[in-house]
Amino acid sequence: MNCQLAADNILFENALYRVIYDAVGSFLPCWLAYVAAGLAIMLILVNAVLLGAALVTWFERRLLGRFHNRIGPNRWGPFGLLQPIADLAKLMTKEDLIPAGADKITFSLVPLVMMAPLLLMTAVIPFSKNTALANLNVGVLFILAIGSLTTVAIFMAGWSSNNRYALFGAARAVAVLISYEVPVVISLLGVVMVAGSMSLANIVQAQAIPFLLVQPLALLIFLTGMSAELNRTPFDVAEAESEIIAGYHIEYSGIKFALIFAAETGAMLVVAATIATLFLSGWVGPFAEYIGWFWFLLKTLLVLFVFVWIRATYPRLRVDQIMALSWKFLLPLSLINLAATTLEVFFLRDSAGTLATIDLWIMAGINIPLALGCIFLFGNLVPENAKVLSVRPTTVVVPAVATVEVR
Amino acid sequence: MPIRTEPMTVNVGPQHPSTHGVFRLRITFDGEEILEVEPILGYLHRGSEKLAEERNYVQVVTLTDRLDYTSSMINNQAYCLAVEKLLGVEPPLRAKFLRTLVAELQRIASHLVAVGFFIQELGAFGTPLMYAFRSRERILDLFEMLCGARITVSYMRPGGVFADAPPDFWPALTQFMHDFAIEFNEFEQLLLENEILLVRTRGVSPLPPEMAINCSVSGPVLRASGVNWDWRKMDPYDAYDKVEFDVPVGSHWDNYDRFWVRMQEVRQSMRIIDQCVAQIEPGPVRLVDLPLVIRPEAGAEAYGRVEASKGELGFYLVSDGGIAPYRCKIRSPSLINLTVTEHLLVGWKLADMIVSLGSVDINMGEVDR
Amino acid sequence: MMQVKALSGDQLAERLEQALPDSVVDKISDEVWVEPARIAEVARFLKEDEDLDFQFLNSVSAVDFIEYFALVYHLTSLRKQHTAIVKAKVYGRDELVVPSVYQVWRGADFQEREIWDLMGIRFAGHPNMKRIMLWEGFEGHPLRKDYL
Amino acid sequence: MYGLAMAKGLMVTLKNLTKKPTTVQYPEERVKQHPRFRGEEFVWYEERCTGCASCAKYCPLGIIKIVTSPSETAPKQGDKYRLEVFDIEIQRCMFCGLCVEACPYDCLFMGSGFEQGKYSRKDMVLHVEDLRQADKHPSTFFRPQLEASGYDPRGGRPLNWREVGRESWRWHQQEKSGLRLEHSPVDTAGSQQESN
Repeated sequence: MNCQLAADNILFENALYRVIYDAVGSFLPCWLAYVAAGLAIMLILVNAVLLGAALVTWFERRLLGRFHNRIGPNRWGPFGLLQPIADLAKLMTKEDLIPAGADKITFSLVPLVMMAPLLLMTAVIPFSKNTALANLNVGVLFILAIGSLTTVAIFMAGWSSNNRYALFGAARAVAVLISYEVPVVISLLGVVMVAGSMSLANIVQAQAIPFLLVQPLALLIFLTGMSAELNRTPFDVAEAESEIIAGYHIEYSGIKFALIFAAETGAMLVVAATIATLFLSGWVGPFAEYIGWFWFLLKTLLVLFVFVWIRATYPRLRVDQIMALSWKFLLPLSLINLAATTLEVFFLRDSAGTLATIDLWIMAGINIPLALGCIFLFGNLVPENAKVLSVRPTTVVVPAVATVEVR
Repeated sequence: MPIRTEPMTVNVGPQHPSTHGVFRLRITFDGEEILEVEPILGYLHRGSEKLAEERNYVQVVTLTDRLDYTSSMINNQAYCLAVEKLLGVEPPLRAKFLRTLVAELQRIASHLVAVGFFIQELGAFGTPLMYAFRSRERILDLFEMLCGARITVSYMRPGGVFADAPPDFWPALTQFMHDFAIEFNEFEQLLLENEILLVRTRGVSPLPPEMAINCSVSGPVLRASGVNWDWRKMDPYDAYDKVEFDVPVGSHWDNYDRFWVRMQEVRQSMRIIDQCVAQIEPGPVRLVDLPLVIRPEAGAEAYGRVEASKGELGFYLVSDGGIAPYRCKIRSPSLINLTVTEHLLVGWKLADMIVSLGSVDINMGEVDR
Repeated sequence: MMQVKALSGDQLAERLEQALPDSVVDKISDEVWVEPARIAEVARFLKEDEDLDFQFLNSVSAVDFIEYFALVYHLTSLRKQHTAIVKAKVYGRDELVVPSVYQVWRGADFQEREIWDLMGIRFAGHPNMKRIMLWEGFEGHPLRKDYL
Repeated sequence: MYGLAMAKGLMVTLKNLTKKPTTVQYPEERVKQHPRFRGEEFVWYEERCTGCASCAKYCPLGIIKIVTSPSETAPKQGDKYRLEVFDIEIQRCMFCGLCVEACPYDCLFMGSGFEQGKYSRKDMVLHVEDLRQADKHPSTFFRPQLEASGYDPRGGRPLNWREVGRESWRWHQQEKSGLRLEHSPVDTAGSQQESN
């Protein structure tokens, strides 16, 4: 019997899925083949994400080491590539502690609740041409909606740990997320408008030139907002190592900590992949038909590099300053971006509602100066009292007596 | 109806990563804001003062290494000055220059640690700390050349230093000063004007000069509060009267100024080192007529002080004519600078608390002694 | 180049005798011994007097001389740039109470607590007279010469 | 302002990314150690030691234990005392080097190593036998004569007792047998000397 996938099925465009489906369908009933192929591809995806997360930890630690003028982990395997495995083995042999007074069920659920949205988010990302698990027509919305679910897990962790530092971390995480969701969503609206679709595959195809050039402000806002949502420096208040030690996951140990850690780095990977898809034209590149995954990986790595680079350079902001950055800087910027993009799309689109490549170039020509101008106007948000560097004496004067009259 | 809230008491330390050792603060928070602070000390109390009463005058030098372990050379210097005052002797000129030189090297090392950890506490993931330690390691290498140890140096003795610098020390020092000038420029570029750092530290936890003086605060913290007071200038010991340097003074009394003063002091230390290298002349480095076991006359007492990297470090020695000090009181700058903890922290946020504490730059080895 | 000069015991004693009669017990080359019960008074005078102006308390030490304890105050005036040493003899071994100079110089806070902790001299008027280095409930005062 | 200083910071870290690491892979490579390094593995030359216990008296922690008894061969062969015990409790040692400074006969030296981890505290005591049989790589700490000869303990050969002293061997032999003393050195009653 030979099963045929309906052309309007959500999985129809996934080439990998169809290969598996056809192979399994040759000896199984169609409905079973449908499920089996789905399970198989989920297995591949889950493992790919976990392995990817493991490699991201290696990549980050190694790169940070080099930024620090250190060597970084290099003992296990070639270039230390097996280091994540060694870490995992170590964490699995550790005692799995649940603190006294903790809410046991909530406490134990946290790693799962954290992991699930991360895996769901990968479902819509096109790794190569026609290789997204599901080419959802609301892909962008899906990513934004599912991505924010992680905060629920963070708050669960903070609340159930029965630890005051964890509570601090959880409260901070929720506050940051609420502030940053708004500009992030608005910034992506511009991208969606230019592409004319919410499906990630269509957005990739719409990028005749990368949206990095067309929507620079949106990229800035999205990158910043996602750094905040991922708890990355300079917005890592939720797990500020030097202040609240590890924030919400202070009480986690053993395999639970490993899962939380994997979820965090996995989320970074997924966000990097999203940025690569939305702004760096995803898998598009020379010979994209054959090595689209390579371009995709390269661009993801580039975004990851930027994340690590920023982490290696900047100190952390305070919670209230992070809020101020969101509401006073990113939100106006995202609204300006939205307005500008709306006008541009309105005037430049042709009768069918699509934009030609030349239109994109024109938009890039308008938007890049606009972005610089906006940053110039709004970027000087450093409070007045902080701007005293210029009036500071460059040479130090030594008066003969104490400069200050003592009461 | 307003939301009912209640304050929350949190123990920060003694195992907290940002309390510079085993320092504990019992803090009452209202949300993230600090209502009450109580510093609790003594987790590293080793009884140095009592131990000093059981050891002869030279052996106590090894104890001073362990007070502020990031500036052991300066501790050696303070103690040796006190003993010399007790005996009424002066070390040879070359020894004075060597002491000044290594004390300034140690000041650079100590300030690098202070600044590195200060930025670390601001949340930078190790990078400034690593760059600071990269330079500090070189200084410790120089110390290894001088005296065979890197941290617990025991380099100085009452009446000089124990041995002259080996011949390969001087080229290594020149090389280091050359490299460090470049590295420190880089360090300043990375930090000095960084907006995030400015936003986080400017105007936070100001310490007015009246308060600072009344609380006996000393060292960079006092100078950051706008008081121009440096014992190296005011009461020059060793070779400080033969070198020129400026005293950086803060204008806003806040966390950023405390950081800035330290950065500038590193620059001044570099100046002093260059002058020492230019002025040093061959000669003896230790008083030969001073026996290994020193016996000052009974009833003599002396208060020897230096401007250590953390502040005024003083040794108050009382002799009863025996081979060991009858009383050896250590006036440790870290402990007394902590007097202002409450003033610095109350009313500020949790994140600022850590930074303010880092800007005071305490060292538990010295606080608890 | 500045040079901080030490005030001689005579000068100090003269000033103190003028303002606070009978407060000075003895004077040696560069130190002055005062009545321990009036140490807070003396401290306030030393700080507030225009010519003396000892705003900065360097250190407070206690030395156990078996028959008495010596309290040693090292003072500095940042404006006048001179230093002084003020001492007080506290006789006895038990239940020693001396007025605290905390209200004059807050810098005495931890040092007075430390003296109480390690030497066993209590300071009346200190708001937080608890042990500092050792834990509450520790018996004895380790820096005393008879502690073993 | 406007994030320019922040961009400058990014450039600094990027520049450092391309630099060579300053750290080394410890067990395989090592940083160069100065000959003055005060290490473990004390070097002790029995031939030079008179058992005067200056080192034991001068040790701030009192971790050197010396027991001597009068030697039968004194004074002809040059040994006034025979050393029975010379133990260094190295687990409490803080490597201040004061014992080396105190030794008047150049017989005790700091070592040059630092990898003396042991599994039990009992093993951490350097007994007289260990000191006798150990490879002699003395550190040049407080020994100007070694420093002047350019000796490097990490790379160099072991030194024997004739090569390390300041004074002539002749002087040393006399000193050791007490011949330099004015009175007869035969009186050894009650000279069992013990320290710590």
